[in-house]
Amino acid sequence: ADPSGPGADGDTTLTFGVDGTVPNIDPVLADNSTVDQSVVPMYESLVDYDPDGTLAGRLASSWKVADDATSVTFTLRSGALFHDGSPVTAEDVKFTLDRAKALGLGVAQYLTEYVSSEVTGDNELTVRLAHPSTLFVGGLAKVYILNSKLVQKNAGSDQGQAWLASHEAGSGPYTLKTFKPNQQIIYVKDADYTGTKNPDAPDTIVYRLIPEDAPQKEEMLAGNIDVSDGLEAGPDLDAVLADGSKKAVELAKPQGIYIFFNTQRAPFNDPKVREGIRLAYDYQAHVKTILSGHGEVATGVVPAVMACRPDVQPFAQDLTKAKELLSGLAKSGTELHLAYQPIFSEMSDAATALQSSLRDLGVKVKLVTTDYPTYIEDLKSIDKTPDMTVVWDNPPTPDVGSLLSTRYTTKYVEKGTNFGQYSNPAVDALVDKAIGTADDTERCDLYKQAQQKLVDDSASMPIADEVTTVITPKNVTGVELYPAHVGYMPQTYRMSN
Amino acid sequence: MTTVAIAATASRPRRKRLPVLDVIAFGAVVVLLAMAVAGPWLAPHDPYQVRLDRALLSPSGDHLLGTDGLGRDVFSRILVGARSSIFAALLAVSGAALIGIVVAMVATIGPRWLDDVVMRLCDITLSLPVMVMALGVAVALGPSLHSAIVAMIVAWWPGFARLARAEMRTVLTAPYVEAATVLGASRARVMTRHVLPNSLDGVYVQATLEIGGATLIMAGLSFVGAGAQPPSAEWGAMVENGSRYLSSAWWISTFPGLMITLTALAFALAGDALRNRSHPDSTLG
Amino acid sequence: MRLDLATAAPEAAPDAAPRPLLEIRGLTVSYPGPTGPVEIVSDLDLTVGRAERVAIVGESGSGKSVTARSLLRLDRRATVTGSLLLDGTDLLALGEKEMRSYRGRRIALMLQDPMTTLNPVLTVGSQVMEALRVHGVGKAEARRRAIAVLDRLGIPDAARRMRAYPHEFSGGMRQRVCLAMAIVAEPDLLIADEPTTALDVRVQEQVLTLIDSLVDELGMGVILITHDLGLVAGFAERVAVMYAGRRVETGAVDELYRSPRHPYTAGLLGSVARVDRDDPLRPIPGSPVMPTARPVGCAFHVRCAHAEADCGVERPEIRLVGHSDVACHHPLALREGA
Amino acid sequence: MTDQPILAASGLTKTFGSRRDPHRAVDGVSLAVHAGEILGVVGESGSGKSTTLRCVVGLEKPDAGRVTYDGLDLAGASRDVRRRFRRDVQMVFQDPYASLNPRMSVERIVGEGLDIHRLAATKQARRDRVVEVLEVVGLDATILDRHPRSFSGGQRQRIAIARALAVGPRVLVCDEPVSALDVSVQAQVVNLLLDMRERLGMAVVFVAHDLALVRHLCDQLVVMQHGVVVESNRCADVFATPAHDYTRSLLAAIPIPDPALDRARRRRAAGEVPA
Amino acid sequence: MTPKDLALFVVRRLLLLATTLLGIVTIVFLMIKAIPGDEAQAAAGLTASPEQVEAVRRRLGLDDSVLQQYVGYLGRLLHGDLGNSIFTFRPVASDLSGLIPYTIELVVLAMLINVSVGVPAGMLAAARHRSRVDDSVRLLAIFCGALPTFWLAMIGQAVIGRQLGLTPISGVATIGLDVPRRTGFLTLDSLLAGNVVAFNDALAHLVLPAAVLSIPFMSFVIRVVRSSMITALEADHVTAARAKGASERTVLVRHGLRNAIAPVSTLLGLQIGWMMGGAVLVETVFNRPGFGSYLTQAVAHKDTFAVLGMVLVVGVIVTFVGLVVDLVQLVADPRVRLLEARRA
Ligand SMILES: Nc1ncnc2c1ncn2[C@@H]1O[C@H](COP(=O)(O)OP(=O)(O)OP(=O)(O)O)[C@@H](O)[C@H]1O
Ligand SMILES: Nc1ncnc2c1ncn2[C@@H]1O[C@H](COP(=O)(O)OP(=O)(O)OP(=O)(O)O)[C@@H](O)[C@H]1O
Ligand SMILES: [Mg+2]
Ligand SMILES: [Mg+2]
Repeated sequence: ADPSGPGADGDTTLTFGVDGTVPNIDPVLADNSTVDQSVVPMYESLVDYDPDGTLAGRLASSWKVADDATSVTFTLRSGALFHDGSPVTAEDVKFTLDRAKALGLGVAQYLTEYVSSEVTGDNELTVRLAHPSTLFVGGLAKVYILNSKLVQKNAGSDQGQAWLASHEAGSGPYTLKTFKPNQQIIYVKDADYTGTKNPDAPDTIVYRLIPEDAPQKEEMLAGNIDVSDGLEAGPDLDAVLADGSKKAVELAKPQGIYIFFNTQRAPFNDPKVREGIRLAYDYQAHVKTILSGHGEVATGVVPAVMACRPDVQPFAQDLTKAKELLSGLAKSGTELHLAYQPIFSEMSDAATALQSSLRDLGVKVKLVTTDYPTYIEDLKSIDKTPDMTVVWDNPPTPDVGSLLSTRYTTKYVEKGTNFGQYSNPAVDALVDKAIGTADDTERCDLYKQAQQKLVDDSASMPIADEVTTVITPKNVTGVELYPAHVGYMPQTYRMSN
Repeated sequence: MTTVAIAATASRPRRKRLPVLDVIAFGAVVVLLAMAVAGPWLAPHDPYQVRLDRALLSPSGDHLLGTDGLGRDVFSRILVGARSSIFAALLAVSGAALIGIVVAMVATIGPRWLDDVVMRLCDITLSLPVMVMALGVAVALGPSLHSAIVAMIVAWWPGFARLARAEMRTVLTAPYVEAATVLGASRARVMTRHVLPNSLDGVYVQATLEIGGATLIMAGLSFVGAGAQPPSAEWGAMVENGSRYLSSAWWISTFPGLMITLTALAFALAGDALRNRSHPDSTLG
Repeated sequence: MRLDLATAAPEAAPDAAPRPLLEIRGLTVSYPGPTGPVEIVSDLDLTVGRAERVAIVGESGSGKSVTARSLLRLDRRATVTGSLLLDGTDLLALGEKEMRSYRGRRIALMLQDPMTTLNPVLTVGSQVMEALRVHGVGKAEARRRAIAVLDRLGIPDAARRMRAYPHEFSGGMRQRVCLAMAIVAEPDLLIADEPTTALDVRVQEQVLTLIDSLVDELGMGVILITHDLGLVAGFAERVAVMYAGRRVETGAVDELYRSPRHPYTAGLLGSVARVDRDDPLRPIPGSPVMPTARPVGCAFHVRCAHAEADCGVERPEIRLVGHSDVACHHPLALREGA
Repeated sequence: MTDQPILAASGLTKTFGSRRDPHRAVDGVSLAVHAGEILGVVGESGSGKSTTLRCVVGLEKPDAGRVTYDGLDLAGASRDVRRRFRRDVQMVFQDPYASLNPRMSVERIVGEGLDIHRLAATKQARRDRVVEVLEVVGLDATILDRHPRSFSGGQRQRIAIARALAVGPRVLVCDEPVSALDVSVQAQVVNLLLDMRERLGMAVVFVAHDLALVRHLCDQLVVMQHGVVVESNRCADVFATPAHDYTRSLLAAIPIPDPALDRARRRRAAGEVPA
Repeated sequence: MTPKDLALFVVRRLLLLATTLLGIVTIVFLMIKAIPGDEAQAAAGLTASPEQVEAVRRRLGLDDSVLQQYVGYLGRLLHGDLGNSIFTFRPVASDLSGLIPYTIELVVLAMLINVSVGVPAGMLAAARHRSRVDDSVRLLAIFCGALPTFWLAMIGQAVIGRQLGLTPISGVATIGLDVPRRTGFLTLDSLLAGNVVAFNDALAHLVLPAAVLSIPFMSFVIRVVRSSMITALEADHVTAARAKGASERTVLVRHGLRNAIAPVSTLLGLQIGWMMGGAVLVETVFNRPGFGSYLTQAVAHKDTFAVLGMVLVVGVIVTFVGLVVDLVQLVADPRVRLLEARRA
């Protein structure tokens, strides 16, 4: 079978191996990157970041942030249609935002400042915010606009959750053909799509959802999958590339692996101890071995692909200094808990490797398992927050401010997003100021200062920035990273014959 | 009345030669147990030492069975892992057997209603597959080898309880038990001297047979992440950890997989041999 | 009492051939043991005539059942040598398939325990019919004959009881069903292996009486196997006594009871309490010897009150003493008066 | 022989089965045994012989009726009396293979009663007593350390009797002690029982199928049918002048080890009941 | 056994079943209570606001006494409400009803393979008792029982699926082959739709996982069939049958297998439940949707209600299978009928 080539009737199909589970395609859950890549072909958001990092309109043709930054007015692209042929209106936008806020789920986390919308015309609405925020608009990149009439028609008392779990109500370039939870999703190109058309995009997109490593790899090796990001460098990858029909594209992701400390509690309330741990880890080897070369050593508290970063040297191991800094900890005999999520092998590998390095320095570490929901729950109390946690982090939006404020400011301590329960008035001040600053350069500068402070204080331990290797057929181009979406963006792929 | 001389011809069972297979099985069990005890001292490398620079080395003189994704020596990990893998199974099975025996005793001596309640409880527990039960316990207690052991004890005691109870009931009606009662033996004496020693054969055999199964289930639990956790060298966890490298570094998961099979096989054969000796061909299995 | 059994016995030849029905010569049966084959039955000779009742008597383990099974060649693991002539045909020379056609039809076997001889999960009727069905008798015909036999054996309402399961029958009725299974195909020879051991005296009596009447009606030969000499006195015409897998004495029943020649036979008789006399019991000391652990010489000499030195050395051959065949170096003298 | 029986039961009733389908195994059975006397109980299979015995020795709790020991009703008896009863009334079972604990040595089996009733002060005293009773039943001291599996049925039954004898009982209750044994060995055990009655003056209750044997052994006889005693008399009288039809039919079915007599008996019987 | 007795038996079994189910429910309820963490939070989802959590708490009656809660829980169960999954954001009951057919299909086929290989193999060993054939079958059985399922699955996938290309590697159906979902059983639905290609495809996807799943279970079947057949064949009625002149085939089937039905059917009944456990591993490796993979995910995400809902459902299925086994035995084995009649 060669579904990548033109079909009998000249149609093109591209089959993706998706590494994760999608039980539900309600776009309100798009904060989960697997769900995001599953809904992104079918829906449009108001705005999105382009690969170069600029925020551009999608359903919104323009928007205007009020001077006090407490409201934003959006104008919608005219002529935009949902798949059932009805026009996209400001009412739909209001419905979508209100629904997410009411559900308090998923992308609602980007709408914390959202208060209400006021529809001022078919194509225009004004959104009110609780506090001045320059981050709000960027956060809308993953808020997909729903066809309100269609949803309401099918909604029960549950805001349409049950119906949207397996149906779509979008205006994107693809329509849903079949959805089998956790198995497969098939999309077909919508001939009537009203946005920027990509004529070379595949006519049919197939997602095969294969969460386990082994079958994913077997299917890839057997040639049953066209596109995959699940293969590590090594013999498997070589084998796939060997017959010359495939190529590999490396994409830097706005995602990194970190270790966060519970900075509110001994021993990690002492920056020296945090630094000691930081110096004990072998970053180079992590990238080379654990990531099989697919990544870069971290160079700051935010991933390297983001804008507004200070110049920071890559982190490096220094065992002598680490030993010195950790001697007190080693002598005390305290056993530290290091939490990780066992379903992700990179995390368990990193945890194991750190444990081993620290053991050599006389520091006892016990590995404890957690899972993301529990971790977030535990973060709501300093007492429950583990001593150390290894975790993947990607910024809520590609705007560096979103990451700095939710991860490192006092406001978010015990709120479930400040992973280190980090509290530093100086950082708070810088970040708050930046968020309220409309001027780009000035804001950027403030962000850089804040980041430098975080690095100097060893507020967290960034290990590596990740890179995905996407394998595609040779004839596929346009594989690029859209910073708000860490997964596939198949509608942007172009196939040539 | 003449005293009858008891001739040596009285049918004393001739000692049978041990079949080769049985010898091998018992030998393998002994070796495995020795490994479980002495593994850490035999390991040529530190099994927990992460050496990222030596990851994925294929088997060689220095690393007999190669290294894993974090550069740890697979051979050393297998040796050390014997302890958690085998002891966990032993612990689970002996715990379940012990609880089963105690419960069976209570049910046997106790009043009728207690017996009914206990047996109902057994039925209920038996209707939940071990794997499902274990995953449930893993959620309750958090995934770890300990939870896996607890889960298996929870899931398996009823099997032993039923077996022991059935045997105890049979033994309880045996004439020699009634003879003891007629002699005036107390209930406690009857239970401890007569019933208990004569009703546990089946339980021992069953326990030996189950150890192999327990190893497999433990490994399965680790495989789905509900058993032993890193950096443990438990074999199931090792297989899981190595499954990513199956086509590139086959040795990481193949050898622990083989060890699991070997262990299960050895204990199953040993149990089978035991059973054949105690009562050939008469029970399940 | 009318018999409806005639249909399947074409070769019941009444022309009183001089040849006995069954002639066993040098029957030896051995089983594989842990250290090589073990001889369980050795060198057994026995003849059974038409309409003759022969009893084989011996204590537990003396090889009676092994003998019975080997006559039908039922045990694949057993090595059977010698010759077994049924009406002149050597059964040991038959192929397995031919042998199968003999079983049930020419020689039938009836076993000891009625509860275990009947398959608990099959109806009584189907088990009786099976004995005919396996020899190619049609279903309806088999059914008719099965009912006839059960009826003949005194099962009330036989047609209806065909559908019953063994556990729904009393011990005595079960025993009749076993007998029915054995005789429904009208065999020439019936071997009954302790058919009454597990039964009460009254039922035991009934079963023997039934067999008796069948011999008279069908002219079949019977080998009755038992451990109780008392049981067969009034039943058998000839008795063979076995000890440790060997025949020790054979004789006509009156002769043998009145004046046993082998000390073992005498011992057995002395052990049986008599309801008509007050003689004290004179048990044989010690316990029976298994064929697997036969002492050298005469197997009985370790328990024998008359044993002399040569008994522990050389095995006595069978020889004719008076009217009996006896294997003893020092046979007892003829008893007076009896 | 005194007038007061050592052990007596009156009106014993025992019902098995469910409430919807009750099965009365023993129905108002009474019997009594005096010192030095052998009481036989006969009846066909399922007639309630074993159940009666089990009620008498206390292995089964009767639904009605009482058991008296030395004239004392056991139901209301003091602990002391009950303990004495436990010591003085012993039982021998039918199956010689199942009635000995396979894990105990002969010494422990036979000595168990001594331990329970604290009848031996020292280990040596215990051993001496064990050897003594073993000799009574015709076994010797060389078997003390052996386990039951290495004995034949007859030897086992002797060991079982020795176990009962060890505590010096006054009544021995035997439930078909010889049915499972070879004819030659049966006679040995029967002679042993007779011998013990002679030597120890013990009372024996003897259940059996074999009427000829019972006639040979017993002084008194109880005939049971369907859980009811149909006849109870001196043994010789029962055989001489059976009062009940059932008894008569039983007697008629007893084979005689004499060809001529037995043939005659069979002819007589055949004339009566072909059932 | 009269029809009335049979009816009585069924009624009694159903009552027993009810108590078992109640027991399972109680255990599940106690587990929910025992698991640390806030139930209302779990039910509402972790991202729910405090007000939402409180609303859920009130709705589920979690502010009542434990006894009231228990009653309430039973009430909700009666309406098929197993709570909501925090992972799929859907009612657990509807998640499960969509997934269980996949697992049942897998288990049924595995059972078929299990029986059609295990029973003849066990019979063969019993028929050739103490011969070399017997020894090899026994050894093979033990070996089958010593293979870790997940390991076998991985190897099967790589070798049979990929290298030999004999079966599909993972999943339940080839992409694009769709049939209308009526029963939820893919094989059945494709037959209903008259789509042979889809049926073959669904079957092809089932074969390897089912075979892998069945292998360890076969080990038990072989051993139990073998030993109960040996016991059955040693019985006197087998000698009697041979003495009638019955052929070995008749003896083996009519007198051996027939009498071994009780232990074998008991085992097979139990195995259905165990297989549901085994499916956890097989479905994970073969990327099949179903009950097993749902369970592992639920465990990984600490999805309390999903896990417990599943425990409940498996318990129910196993209990019902037990009832069926009892009925089969009742029909096949008059001894059981007798026992039941006595107990009545
Ligand atoms: N299949 C067999 N394999 C090996 N030995 C056997 C086999 N069957 C019987 N034997 C042995 O042969 C001897 C005689 O057995 P058999 O069953 O013929 O005795 P029996 O005279 O019928 O005794 P019983 O009165 O107990 O039925 C016994 O020692 C027994 O152990
Ligand atoms: N524990 C029991 N439960 C149910 N029924 C029983 C029990 N014990 C005995 N019976 C029944 O009571 C009746 C009498 O049995 P019992 O054993 O006393 O007879 P028996 O005269 O000793 O017979 P046998 O000669 O066969 O030993 C039988 O029908 C038997 O089935
Ligand atoms: Mg026999
Ligand atoms: Mg009895």
